[in-house]
Amino acid sequence: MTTEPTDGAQSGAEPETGAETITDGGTLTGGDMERSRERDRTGNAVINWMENLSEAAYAYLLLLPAFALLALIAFYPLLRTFVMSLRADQTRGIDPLGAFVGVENYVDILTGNARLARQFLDVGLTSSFPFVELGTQFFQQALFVTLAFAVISVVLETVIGFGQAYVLDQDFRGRRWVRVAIILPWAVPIVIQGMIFFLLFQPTVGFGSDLMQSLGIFSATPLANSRDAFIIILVADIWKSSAFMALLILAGLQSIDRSLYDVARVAGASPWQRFKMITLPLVMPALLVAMLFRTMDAMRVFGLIESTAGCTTVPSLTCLVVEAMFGGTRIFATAAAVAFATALVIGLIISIYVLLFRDTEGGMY
Amino acid sequence: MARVRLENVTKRYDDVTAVDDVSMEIEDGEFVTFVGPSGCGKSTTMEAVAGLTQPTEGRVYIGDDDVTNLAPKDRGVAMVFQNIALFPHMDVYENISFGLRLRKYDDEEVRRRVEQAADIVQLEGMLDRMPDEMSGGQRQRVAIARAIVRNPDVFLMDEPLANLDAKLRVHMRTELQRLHRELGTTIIYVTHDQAEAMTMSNRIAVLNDGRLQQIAPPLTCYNQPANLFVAGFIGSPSMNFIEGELVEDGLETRNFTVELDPTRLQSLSVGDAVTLGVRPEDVHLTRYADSLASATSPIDARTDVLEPMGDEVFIYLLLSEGAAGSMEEDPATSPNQLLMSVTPDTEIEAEQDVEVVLDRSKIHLFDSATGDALVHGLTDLPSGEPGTTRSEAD
Amino acid sequence: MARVRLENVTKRYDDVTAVDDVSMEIEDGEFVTFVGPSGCGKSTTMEAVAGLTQPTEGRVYIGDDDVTNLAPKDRGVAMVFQNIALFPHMDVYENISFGLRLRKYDDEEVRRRVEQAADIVQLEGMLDRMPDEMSGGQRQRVAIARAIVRNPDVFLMDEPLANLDAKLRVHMRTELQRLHRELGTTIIYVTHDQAEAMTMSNRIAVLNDGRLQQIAPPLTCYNQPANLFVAGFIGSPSMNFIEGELVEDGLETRNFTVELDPTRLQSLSVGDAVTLGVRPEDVHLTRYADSLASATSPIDARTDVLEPMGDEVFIYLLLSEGAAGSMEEDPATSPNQLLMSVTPDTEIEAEQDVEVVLDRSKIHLFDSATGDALVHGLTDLPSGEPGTTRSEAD
Amino acid sequence: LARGRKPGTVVMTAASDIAGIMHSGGDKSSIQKALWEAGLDEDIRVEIQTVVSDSATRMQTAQSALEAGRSPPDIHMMDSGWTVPFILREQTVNLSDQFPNDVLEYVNNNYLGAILETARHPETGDLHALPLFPDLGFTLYRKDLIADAGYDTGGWGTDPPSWEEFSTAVRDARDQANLGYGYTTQANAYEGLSCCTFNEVMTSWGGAYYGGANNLFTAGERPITVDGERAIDAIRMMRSFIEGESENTLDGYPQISPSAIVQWTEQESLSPFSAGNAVSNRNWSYAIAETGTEEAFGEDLGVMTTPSAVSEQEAEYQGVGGTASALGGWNLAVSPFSERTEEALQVLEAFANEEVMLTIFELGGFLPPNLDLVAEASTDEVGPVARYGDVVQSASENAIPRPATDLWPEQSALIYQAVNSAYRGEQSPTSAMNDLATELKQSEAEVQTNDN
Amino acid sequence: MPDRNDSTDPTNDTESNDTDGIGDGGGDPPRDPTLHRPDGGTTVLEDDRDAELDRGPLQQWAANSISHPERVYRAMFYVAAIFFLFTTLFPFYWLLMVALTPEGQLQDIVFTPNGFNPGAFVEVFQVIPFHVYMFNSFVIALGSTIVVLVIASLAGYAFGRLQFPGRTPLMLLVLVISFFPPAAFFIPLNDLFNTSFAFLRPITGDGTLYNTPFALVTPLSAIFMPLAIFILTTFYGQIPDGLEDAARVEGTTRLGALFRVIIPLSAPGVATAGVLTFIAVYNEFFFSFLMTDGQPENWAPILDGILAYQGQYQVLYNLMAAASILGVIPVAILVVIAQEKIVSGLTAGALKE
Ligand SMILES: Nc1ncnc2c1ncn2[C@@H]1O[C@H](COP(=O)(O)OP(=O)(O)OP(=O)(O)O)[C@@H](O)[C@H]1O
Ligand SMILES: Nc1ncnc2c1ncn2[C@@H]1O[C@H](COP(=O)(O)OP(=O)(O)OP(=O)(O)O)[C@@H](O)[C@H]1O
Ligand SMILES: [Mg+2]
Ligand SMILES: [Mg+2]
Repeated sequence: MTTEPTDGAQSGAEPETGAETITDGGTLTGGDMERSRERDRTGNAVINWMENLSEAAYAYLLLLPAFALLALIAFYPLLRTFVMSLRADQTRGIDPLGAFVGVENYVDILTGNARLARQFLDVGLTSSFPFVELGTQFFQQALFVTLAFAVISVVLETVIGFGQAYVLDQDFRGRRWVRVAIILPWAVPIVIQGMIFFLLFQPTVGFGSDLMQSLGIFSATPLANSRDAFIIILVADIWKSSAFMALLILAGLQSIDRSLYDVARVAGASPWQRFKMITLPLVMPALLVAMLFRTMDAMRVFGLIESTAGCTTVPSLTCLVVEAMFGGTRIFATAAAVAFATALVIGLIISIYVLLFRDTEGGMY
Repeated sequence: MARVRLENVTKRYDDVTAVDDVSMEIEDGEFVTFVGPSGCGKSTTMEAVAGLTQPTEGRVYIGDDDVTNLAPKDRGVAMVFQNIALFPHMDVYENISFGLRLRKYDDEEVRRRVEQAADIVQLEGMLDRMPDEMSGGQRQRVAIARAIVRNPDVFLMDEPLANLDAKLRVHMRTELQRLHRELGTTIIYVTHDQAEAMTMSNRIAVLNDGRLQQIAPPLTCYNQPANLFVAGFIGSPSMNFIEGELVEDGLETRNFTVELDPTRLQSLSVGDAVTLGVRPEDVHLTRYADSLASATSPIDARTDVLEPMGDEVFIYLLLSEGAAGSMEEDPATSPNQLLMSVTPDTEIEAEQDVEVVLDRSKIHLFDSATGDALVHGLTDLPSGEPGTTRSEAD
Repeated sequence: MARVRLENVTKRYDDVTAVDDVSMEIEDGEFVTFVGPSGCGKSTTMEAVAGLTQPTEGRVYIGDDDVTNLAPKDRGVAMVFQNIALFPHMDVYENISFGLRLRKYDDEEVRRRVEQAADIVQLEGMLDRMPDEMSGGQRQRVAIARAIVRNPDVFLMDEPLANLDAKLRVHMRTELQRLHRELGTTIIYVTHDQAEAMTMSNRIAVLNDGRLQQIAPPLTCYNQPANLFVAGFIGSPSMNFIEGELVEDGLETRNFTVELDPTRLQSLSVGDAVTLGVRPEDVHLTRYADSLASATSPIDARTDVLEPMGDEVFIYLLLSEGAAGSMEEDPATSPNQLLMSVTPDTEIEAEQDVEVVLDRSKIHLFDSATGDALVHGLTDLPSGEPGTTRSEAD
Repeated sequence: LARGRKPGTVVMTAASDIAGIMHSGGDKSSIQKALWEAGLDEDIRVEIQTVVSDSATRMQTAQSALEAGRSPPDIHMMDSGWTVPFILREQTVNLSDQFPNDVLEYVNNNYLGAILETARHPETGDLHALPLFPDLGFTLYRKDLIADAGYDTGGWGTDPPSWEEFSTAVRDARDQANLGYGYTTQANAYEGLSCCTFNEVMTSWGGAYYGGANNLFTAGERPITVDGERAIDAIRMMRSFIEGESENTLDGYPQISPSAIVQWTEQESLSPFSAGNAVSNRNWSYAIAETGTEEAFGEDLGVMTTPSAVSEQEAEYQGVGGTASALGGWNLAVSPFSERTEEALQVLEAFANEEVMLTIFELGGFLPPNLDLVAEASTDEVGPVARYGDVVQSASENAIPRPATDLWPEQSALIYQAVNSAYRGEQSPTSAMNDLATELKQSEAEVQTNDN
Repeated sequence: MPDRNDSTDPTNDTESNDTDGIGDGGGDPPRDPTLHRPDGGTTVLEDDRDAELDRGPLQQWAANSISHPERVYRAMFYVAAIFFLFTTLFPFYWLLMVALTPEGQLQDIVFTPNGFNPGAFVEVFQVIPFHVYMFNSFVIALGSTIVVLVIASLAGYAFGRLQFPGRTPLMLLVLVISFFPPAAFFIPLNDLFNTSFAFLRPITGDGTLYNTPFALVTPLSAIFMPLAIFILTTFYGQIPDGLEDAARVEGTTRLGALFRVIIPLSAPGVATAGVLTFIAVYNEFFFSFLMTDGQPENWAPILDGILAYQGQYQVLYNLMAAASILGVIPVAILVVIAQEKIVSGLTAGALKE
């Protein structure tokens, strides 16, 4: 990649004048250079072609590999999955899909009539305040669980991650080890993360359950109780994913030109003001990327739930997709529809980001 | 061949026209300096030559080729950036050798050249420093070295000496001139230092507000400025300008009249507004003015402030009409102030009444309406009746 | 109170001593300019005052307080940084108002002040530009405005005008002086522009290699430099230095002898090496030298190169002994070269034999060994026998 | 990277437990040797593709291979709980068509009927998979402790006590011995609850999901009876076990189970028992092997099928009531995408050999599908299980296969959620079961519409 | 090109002089003890240079904290650091305790293991060839990281530094991929990677990508690319134009400037994107499960190995814990290496503006 299209002008002509100093390299006449540059231009056709592309054409060229890969691995499968979501489920026979049914699967999902153990959304309208009622309890409706999880976890992780990044950004003895330590949870496979918290809150094994119970926060069987399990999963996720935030924010912090802090310090900014007026705006682009992807990840939480409390106790949107897809009863069309519904929900959330941060300096959307 | 030619180059940003229809031709091996007020488009023009900015309109030629759409690397230019732009992740050696290493010179050659360049900019022994461990002037010298280490067709130097002390600047000036002489490279140079512009350049290009005002050899710009702007810009301290009106037998200002034959100013006629320009060194105390071949009649004035500069002294004169001259206004444009410069041994004090004359051969007249120069030196425009000058005293 | 006092301040980096045992006291309301070659420690000293760098040794006082360990924000200083350092995420208005907003001024007040500052630096109408949409000079002006918009006890300005054109620079100069006068703020200023240093400062501090050489009013530095370094550094073009040896009746150089009574130079005696210094403007052509009160005996020379500067002309003289003078060496130190400056109307050409005299009252003598100044002006050191000068011609 | 297989190699999926005994060095016996001795062509070698033991993951593995039409594996080892859906999706080879008659006959006549049901096509009755080993649910208890509390457990093995007697005995034994737990079982919201533990309890109460044993494999037009009185009583009893006297419990049943069982699966429920901290545990045959050794409880380990509350005669539906034992176990199915169907079928045939079954029993402790063989094995070779041959027999007679239709996975989830939440008291048993019944009916209806 | 950052990271020398008390957090005497830290922190630890005064550290701290509020900031900093350390490390400690507890005795573990069985760390390799799984994961993660960084660098450059029509829609299109649960890709990809392509036959034998590292690297690269593209877009976009201009005048192509100037200057971002991608791929399960049959010889990743300790009814928690502790080690090493890049503030001194 880094092979340079050498400007043959100089390299070609230089050997003859090599013995001379630059300042008296007068034999290197303009004519020579011109000729050799011509040669160079023809010699590296591809690079010159690339170099002389317009900015837009060049951009498209650079995007080509990424989009080629994504098209094959992502866009094409998604298209097929989408088509799948428009057909009927078929639990028997070799063909997994039935007739074309249009948006029927989506309607079922949104009305709580899908063939799912936990519903995507199950609210009914009532005549009395607040005019809606939950068909099943809050923590057993995938949409609510997922939204609550995403909002709470992303907010807490952002705050904690920022704190961690701020600590890691300081100069102190042994800081490299602290850095590794703080980043390490991110390196733990989700299954193990789940196992740790599963065992911690398994009354016979860990002390987490007793501890929380004695504090009056948890019931006796936290892993079977939707609300308690939700909190456990939240804690587990914060433990692991704060490191993700910290890592990205740290990188953002590190990219800030230090002389700006000097200016601010002389101008009389307190540490907090420096943070608010310099650090935060300058780290914002990195922070936004981190939050954006954390939000999307949190909205798709699954493995952690599966390996701690189980999808029944804390059903997330992805739980529904996975259960439908791999649950044994072949309801691929429903699964596909839930997947697209999930994507739609995430898309809505993301568009809130896009709207909120549209004008942020460095915002790219 | 490294002639540089700009053809109607215009660069517009959203709301600013940075460069406005500039055309010029710089000969192979010429040393041209761009001067002009801050924000007038010097750097933008340079960037257009280097290929870092795409002109909105117009074309750029280097040698015989239209390079308007050519990548910077293929233009054979080296540039010293106004903002220095060292690579912060490379030490001085790597910074200087960057262009050479790109071209795969062998290590020996690279080292030799880098050391030589470092020598020229007096950075020996600092080759393994990182940019953030250097002083402002040292960084700037690295930037210069990075450019001169290569053998480009065209050097572009955007205020390369701004952060250097006077002595080093003189040294670098001679070095650059020597380089120019020896390599015959075309050099385009931006400076705010008049002395630099005057001594180094073959020609000076004066820009204002994106437009080219004059491109001419330094002394031509100094002695025959093309218009009011150039006259005021070149020379420090600036030329004195005095508004006046053409009358039958000369030019009448609020404070004095200069005799001349208005009919000789072809494009204008009596009653038109004309601006008289005279440089501080061309204002003389009458008592020292014997040697002048042709002087105006004496003008009464009062010294206001004296500014000793070491080798000369600036004197702000209030022409006798104006008693309430305020320091706030720029003395060069205020009609009843006049700046003169004298040698330090002149006997004069502040708040003293004096009589001064202007060297007629050094008086410039400009059309007040368009700003264009009308005539440089009044020796060809003899007054109707020499000697009978009148000094207005109201 | 904003007296600034440095007490034995030293700043060492890994391998460099940037500031070496500098002590000075700057009075409340004083305008002190730091000058010195690139890399001599000016910025570092400023940073020590601002609190951005911690001196390795020594203490810093502002007012009566020892602020060595105080955070920058509590020192009451405002600074213009050499590297400008605008906040890239803020527009001009936000950049300028940064310090004010920190202090929670009300919006009205902030706007008023910002507009006033923008006015001073002539940036009206650019308040909503982002830094990357501005020219180098414009950015620098934003940096100046950002500092002056506040009311600090001490202003630190590190080459604030380096990227401005001459005219704007003159304007800014007056503005800063006015500010200084009106606010009574202490100002520490770094510049490479001699004119700036000479005209603006109450005192000039000359630094070299991290050490303070002299701190004195500008004309004192110019006329009574403390040592060879100051003499050579202040004044442009630089003072001529000619090596010589004390003999019975004067100072003998390779080319000429200057009469004086060596016994009056208390610390030295006959046979000691002494350097004679004379500024270019104090070298006169014999034929124009009538007015000199006390001149040396004529010296034979030949003009080499003429450098017309517009308002003066520099002449490089080869003293008659040296026929093989090479341009490469710095004319100021080469013993058989002499630089003189004359008015442009002087009739002289290149390669012409001339006779010059030095103004005895302007001759400086320095101890060649230590570089310290011995005497400024030879009028107090009468020669044994006036008029009998001899010019060596071998 | 080239993955050419040797001709004659047949790839079969299995977890590491089977993989470990498939081949052996030297003369030691192994399944492969037994297969050859049973007449398998010596050129055919069975290679194990080790898969994760977790049943759900294994189903996904099989599903992704079969949906993609990939082979190898040629033989899929399928949980008896999810063999039927694959059969219905036509992703298995019909063994009734392919097996020689004698083999077919041997299987039909000697294999445990309940597990054969999980390997047949529900509509045609054709055999589509060969049971490899069945597994049965047992109630383990500490004879010594219960005896200390003054109860006679003599006949419990083949004639389990009533739930009432059992629970009082467990309570007394627990209190006497001052143990932490009485009866531990699995009540987490997971497949094991619906297929097995609750199924056992409900059956012993004379309740049924689909109106009796006849309807287990015919999704679509069967009655839904989860909201029956018996099923609800069963839940109430479990709530008594968990909560003691409280809402929605049954009088006369003491508190004997920790509330944590609602988040427990097999391992968590076994640990306290094997650690000697519980009186009784409901588990699978592996638990007998683990806790019945001399180093563990040895002879003090009692094993039986579930206690019961309602006898078979009193039960409302056919085939329920009395003691019960949930049926697990694994089947072998030939992939229709295999390029070596012939060889794979031969391997399967060889598996239907008594020597092979015994070898597997002896080497791995896996019950032979022909349970008569259990009695023939010696304790020395197969460990403690042999000691409980009669109990195993009795269990096989009372085995209740899970209703593993194509809808079962979907319905199972509904069931275990409802049961678990009723256990935890989040919903009353009645409302939980009523809601469940509605949901199940809806699910059943889905088949009817889809199949048309 | 010699890497200067190593030598400028003050942590290098801090390890060696652990002699003075807590009062001197930032002090490493030979260097500039001021604020121009090469990778410098922002604020807190800056005003701590008179620690060498001859007083007891505690007294000194107390005295100083009155006159210098920065002391209080630093105290808060240490509290925060220790808190973060504790909360992140405790679960690991607990995991270690689980690993050390012998099988079957997993009960009531608080701060000590229930029994002591370090043999688990050996057993891990005896039960299954865990090292092979680790190796597979490592290779796949490395491969994917390289692919992702290269392709995402190109895209990040285009998005971050070039203006072109359709930029925002295309970025959103990249983002859209991350809206979908991975399962949404399952069926089509399962088909795709099990389809036999004639042109692949010479490479993979049966013409499918199943069970080859390509089958893992390709989809995993695609799935984790959006994050990398966004990170790199952000960081590349922040590099001042002046530096790229300088590089191009010096003779690089646009692409050359990317690799020689922009990427090195975005080191924190690139390293972060790399670490995140590596870790994600290293621990990825869903797709690797799709693309291999779980056999170590068929490039099954580490998670397949860890799950192999799960039995039908029983889980060998101690081995799983031991295995995951071992499995984290390569990542920890990677983080140690990469953090030098993650923390290297490089723009200082670049530009005058
Ligand atoms: N961080 C650093 N590490 C090492 N040496 C440094 C560092 N900063 C500055 N120096 C050195 O200290 C000396 C003084 O630097 P300083 O910036 O004060 O010079 P200066 O007088 O401002 O020069 P200039 O006029 O070029 O700006 C220089 O030689 C410089 O190379
Ligand atoms: N990216 C940009 N967007 C908008 N305006 C710009 C941009 N870059 C430069 N300008 C404007 O274009 C004009 C010319 O800028 P340029 O940098 O060429 O000035 P200059 O002559 O180099 O000035 P200086 O001497 O201050 O460096 C200025 O008014 C500047 O504000
Ligand atoms: Mg500029
Ligand atoms: Mg400096």
